[in-house]
Amino acid sequence: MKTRFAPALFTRSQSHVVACLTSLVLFCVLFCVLFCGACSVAGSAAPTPAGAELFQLCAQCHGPEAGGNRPVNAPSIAGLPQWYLEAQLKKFKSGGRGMHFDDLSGMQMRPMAMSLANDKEISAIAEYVSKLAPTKPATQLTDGDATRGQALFVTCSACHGADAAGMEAMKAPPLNHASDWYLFASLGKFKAGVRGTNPADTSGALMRPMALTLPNEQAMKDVIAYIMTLKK
Amino acid sequence: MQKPIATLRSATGISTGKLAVWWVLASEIVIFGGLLCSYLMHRLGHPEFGDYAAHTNTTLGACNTFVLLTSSYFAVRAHFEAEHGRGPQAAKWLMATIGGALMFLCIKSYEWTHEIREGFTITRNAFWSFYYCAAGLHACHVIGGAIIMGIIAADAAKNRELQRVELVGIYWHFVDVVWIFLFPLLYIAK
Amino acid sequence: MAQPAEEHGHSHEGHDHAHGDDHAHGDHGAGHGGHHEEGFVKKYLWSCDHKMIAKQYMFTGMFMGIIGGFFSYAFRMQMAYPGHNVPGFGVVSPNEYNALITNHGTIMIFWLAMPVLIAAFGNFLIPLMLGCDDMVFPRINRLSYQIFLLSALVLIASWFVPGGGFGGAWTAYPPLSAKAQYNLTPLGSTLWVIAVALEFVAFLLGGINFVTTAMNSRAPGMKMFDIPMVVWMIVIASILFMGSVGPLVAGAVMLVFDQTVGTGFFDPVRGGDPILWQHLFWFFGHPEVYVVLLPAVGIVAEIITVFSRKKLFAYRTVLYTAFGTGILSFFVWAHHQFIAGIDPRMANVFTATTVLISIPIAEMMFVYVATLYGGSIRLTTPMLWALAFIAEFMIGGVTGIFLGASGSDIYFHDTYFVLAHFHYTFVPIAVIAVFAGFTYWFPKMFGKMMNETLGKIHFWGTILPFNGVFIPLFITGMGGDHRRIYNYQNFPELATQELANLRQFATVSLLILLAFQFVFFINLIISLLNGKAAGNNPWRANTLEWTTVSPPPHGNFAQLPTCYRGPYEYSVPGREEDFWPQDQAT
Amino acid sequence: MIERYIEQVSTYASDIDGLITLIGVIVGFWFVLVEVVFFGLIVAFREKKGVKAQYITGEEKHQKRWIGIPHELVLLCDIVIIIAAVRVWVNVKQTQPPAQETVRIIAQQWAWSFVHPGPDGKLDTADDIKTVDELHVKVNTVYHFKLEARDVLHSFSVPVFRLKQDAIPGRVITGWFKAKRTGVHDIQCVEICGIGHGLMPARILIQTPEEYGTWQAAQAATASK
Repeated sequence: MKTRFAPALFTRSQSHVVACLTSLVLFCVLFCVLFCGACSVAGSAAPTPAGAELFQLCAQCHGPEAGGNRPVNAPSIAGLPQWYLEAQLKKFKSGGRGMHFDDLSGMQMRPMAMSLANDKEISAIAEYVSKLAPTKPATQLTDGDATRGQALFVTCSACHGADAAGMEAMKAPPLNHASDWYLFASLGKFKAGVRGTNPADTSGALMRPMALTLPNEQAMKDVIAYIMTLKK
Repeated sequence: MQKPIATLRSATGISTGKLAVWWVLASEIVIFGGLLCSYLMHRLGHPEFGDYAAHTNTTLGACNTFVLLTSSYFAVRAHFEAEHGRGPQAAKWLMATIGGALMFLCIKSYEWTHEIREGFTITRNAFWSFYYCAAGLHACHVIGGAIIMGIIAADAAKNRELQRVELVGIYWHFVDVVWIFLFPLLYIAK
Repeated sequence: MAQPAEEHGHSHEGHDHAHGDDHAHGDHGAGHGGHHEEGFVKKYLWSCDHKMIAKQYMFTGMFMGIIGGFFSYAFRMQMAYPGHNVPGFGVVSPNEYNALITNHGTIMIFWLAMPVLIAAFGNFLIPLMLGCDDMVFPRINRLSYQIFLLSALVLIASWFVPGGGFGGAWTAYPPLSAKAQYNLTPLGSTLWVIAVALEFVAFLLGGINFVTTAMNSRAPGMKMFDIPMVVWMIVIASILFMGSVGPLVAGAVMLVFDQTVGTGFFDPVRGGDPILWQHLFWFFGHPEVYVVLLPAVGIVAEIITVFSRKKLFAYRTVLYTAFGTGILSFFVWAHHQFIAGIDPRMANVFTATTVLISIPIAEMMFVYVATLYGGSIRLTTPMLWALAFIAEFMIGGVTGIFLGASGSDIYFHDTYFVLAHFHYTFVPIAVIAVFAGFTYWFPKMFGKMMNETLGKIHFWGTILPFNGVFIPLFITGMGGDHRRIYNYQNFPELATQELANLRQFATVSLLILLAFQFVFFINLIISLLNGKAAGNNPWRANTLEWTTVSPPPHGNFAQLPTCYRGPYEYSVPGREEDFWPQDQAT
Repeated sequence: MIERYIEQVSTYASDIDGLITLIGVIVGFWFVLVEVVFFGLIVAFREKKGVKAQYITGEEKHQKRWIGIPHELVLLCDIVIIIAAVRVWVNVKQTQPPAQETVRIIAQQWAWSFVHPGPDGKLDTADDIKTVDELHVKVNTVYHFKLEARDVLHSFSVPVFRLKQDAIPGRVITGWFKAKRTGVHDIQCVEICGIGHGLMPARILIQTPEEYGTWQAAQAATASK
């Protein structure tokens, strides 16, 4: 036990030298790979991720099938047309929507749209969502009268179509797969001027006077009850 | 599994098992302490808790206090018998203690059924949340203690590991003391 | 140097002695007298032997540490190159970013620092250093590890449930953590709380074992002040843990009820109070810092005394400062909440206690520096790590003053300054001290020496980039960068090129740091396979673990030792040898 | 030293920066001292052939002095720091100069809403001006803010003001600031508040009274339309 330990450490056996060298070479290779990877990432512009990858964030609220989630104010968006999704995402991003003091759920959505870096990402995600199979959200409003609603719907059908399938030319989205609570909330927002009053929201401005033609909440519920009967 | 020599040493003069039980109790005290302090802070900030507490059944709570104290006495008897090396007797007293625990749980579940039926569920308000949470945590300790006592009683009946009778007794007194804090805080302070 | 054959002989002799000396081993001894014949499961997975449990903790902790390190890689890449595809991970979305930072913090503190520093070193060292054959409750010890393993599995499971892993930061402030409607991870957040609670149970069981063993099972002759510092520190840390974790256990129960049953403990609308959680959390959370710090300084005490061949300067002072720190640490928690809406007058009290805690810690550092005076310092790998601990931890210590002082905390709270500060305390603790301890006790654990050259490469490759990661973050913090922001593009004042450059510098440093960890694993593997036999006492140290063979057999000692003196009698005048093992009568 | 990295725009920013500098000098001194001694000792006492380490217990009086004296000096420094910190804290958080204007700040997942008093100068009247993610204030005016949260914890932070205050659902927390220079700056949320935490930017526009008046009139005009 009287031997000093230092020599024992510094006189390495042959095998140790070999092992050391191999491991160092291995390390250098790994290091270079990592470093070059980082540099290549640093040098390039951010590529546009696939729609499915971007949709992960949306799925947190809208659900993995984009079928909506009432408690977090997330409507069903699966299968909405790409043009409409793109227009809304752009509006949210630029502040045309979700910037009104009383639009609490819009304010939840706006930052999510702001997380999208550019128009390419918006297109990618809109395309992905538009291709999801439309869901059939459960009816949650029960006290609407569809027959009375049918009469009121005549006004709507001018733009949204008799089957509520929407018309791109009129910038009218389809309503036949929407969640009824969401339609109700949106009509309320249009009526109260929470939506459709922002100067940047030109298509919303078209909808606002239409919503004002509905005299009261019951009328809103009636017309929504009728729209729900159009659900396929 | 034989005990290592480490377990048999006793540098402090207290047996290892007893020392460990005291440490268990120390950490339990902090757990219940945290819960009760949280409750007290709420209680002091919300005078309306007094009105909610009026819906608790003080008589049954008092009954339960009595049951637990009696079972603690049985645990003392069990310890006494174990000290004198009379394992089977100690086991009998332990069974009596378990009987007390079961009675406590029966009364408790009767109480809870009633309260829940009257609409005082855990989600009703903060008082009832604390009520079920604190009493529930305590009840878990009662159940755990009863199971441990069952195991120890089975050993003691064969005159094995008699020192454990005292250890579970210490634990049981602790469970009792916790209830003595819970009872006035949840039932009486109106 | 002991030859392998000789070792074998030793271990046999050991068992014979154990049988002869002690009836407790008795007939059972025959069963594991041939412990090498035990089945794989019994030996490696279901063992009650404290050394095996220590290794289980060590490697589970290291495995979790690798995951935590990978997480840091993913989110640092996102910080430096926002929106880019992170190689090996993919694009980091805001929700993933939150889950990554949350789980990085949780893992590094609860599943790396705690298991490795307290459980692994505690399990390995306490019985060996105290001169006994095992922990006092070997089966509880095994149970503790099993619960810990279960908690790790629950945590890992929480990342793969629908909705993803919990993303409410490791502090889990309600109402965000309490309602799925807010955190959007109904299953992830519940599993996260359950994992943390299970982990607490595991360490409570372990802590009771450690404290009881240290109190009761010391070798004959070992007085209070003959206990090696690392054992003291682990014991004090265990007591601190037991004393502080209770309220958070209660809090975790309440939080789980809030999440699953729908109670309103932390919901202001229903009579609850969100601040309550912060008190419960930080009442534990601040002592927790010292829970992991103390074992680390204990490890450092062992190493610097051995490699400077010096007695520890003022042993009792170190002990008293540890007690002082422990007690004071219960009265500082609200400095995490200066701006959290507590009564502003309370901040004055907590500023005083927080700044005053610098005294015992500073004193401890002074003692360590003073220990080096007059020494014969040998810069081996473990010594380098230990010295680096002192040098780096000092940066963490002094920057803490800025945050403990209420006035300056108004600005620094939740900026990258805080982040850099606590990484300068936690990295020395959970990385530097762990490597110090691991390289120092590796010969005892596995009977082989580690390769010094690779060890030194690994050391410099970790220390230099470590400073490269966090010094820039001090500066971004001073510039107003706040924490937990996945992308600064929407904050014009933070999206400047200068700050972006600093963030990239930090990230590149991190990549270098992570790359150098491969050297460690290579070193580990070649040393295990091909290392030089260590012999009983390669470092010529005094403490009792070095008096038995390496690795120690089941039962640890051929003959349980008797202790004659303190652990740090190095270079005693008048002795030919410069060390004096605790078990040598003369 | 902070002002080199970020502007000082509120009246108390310089107090806080001064405190940070003071602490920086004190702890910097100790840090450099200890590190110099530390590395000096490592270099001076490297292992030399034939030289044995000294046997120093550190338990004797003349040895303990080496720890004791710095210990007392550290205590002295601590007291200086505590006094300085408390003074700043009391100025910024504990005392509030009388308000000239009051605004309401409401945090929610994941946006800031602001209620400015209308032309009548009072909050919670019909002519209030409500905005999202944009706070308008007058320069050189003592503002009180009433901070609320709608859902989870948030934290209102204006780095150039050195101002930070958590918003807690169910409570209204009052604080104050006085901007001393015009400009447009960031408002940040510094308490994690969910997946949109990193996307919760707002801007504070510090304007001259004239500019502010113009803005107020324009807002009142759109509201009445």
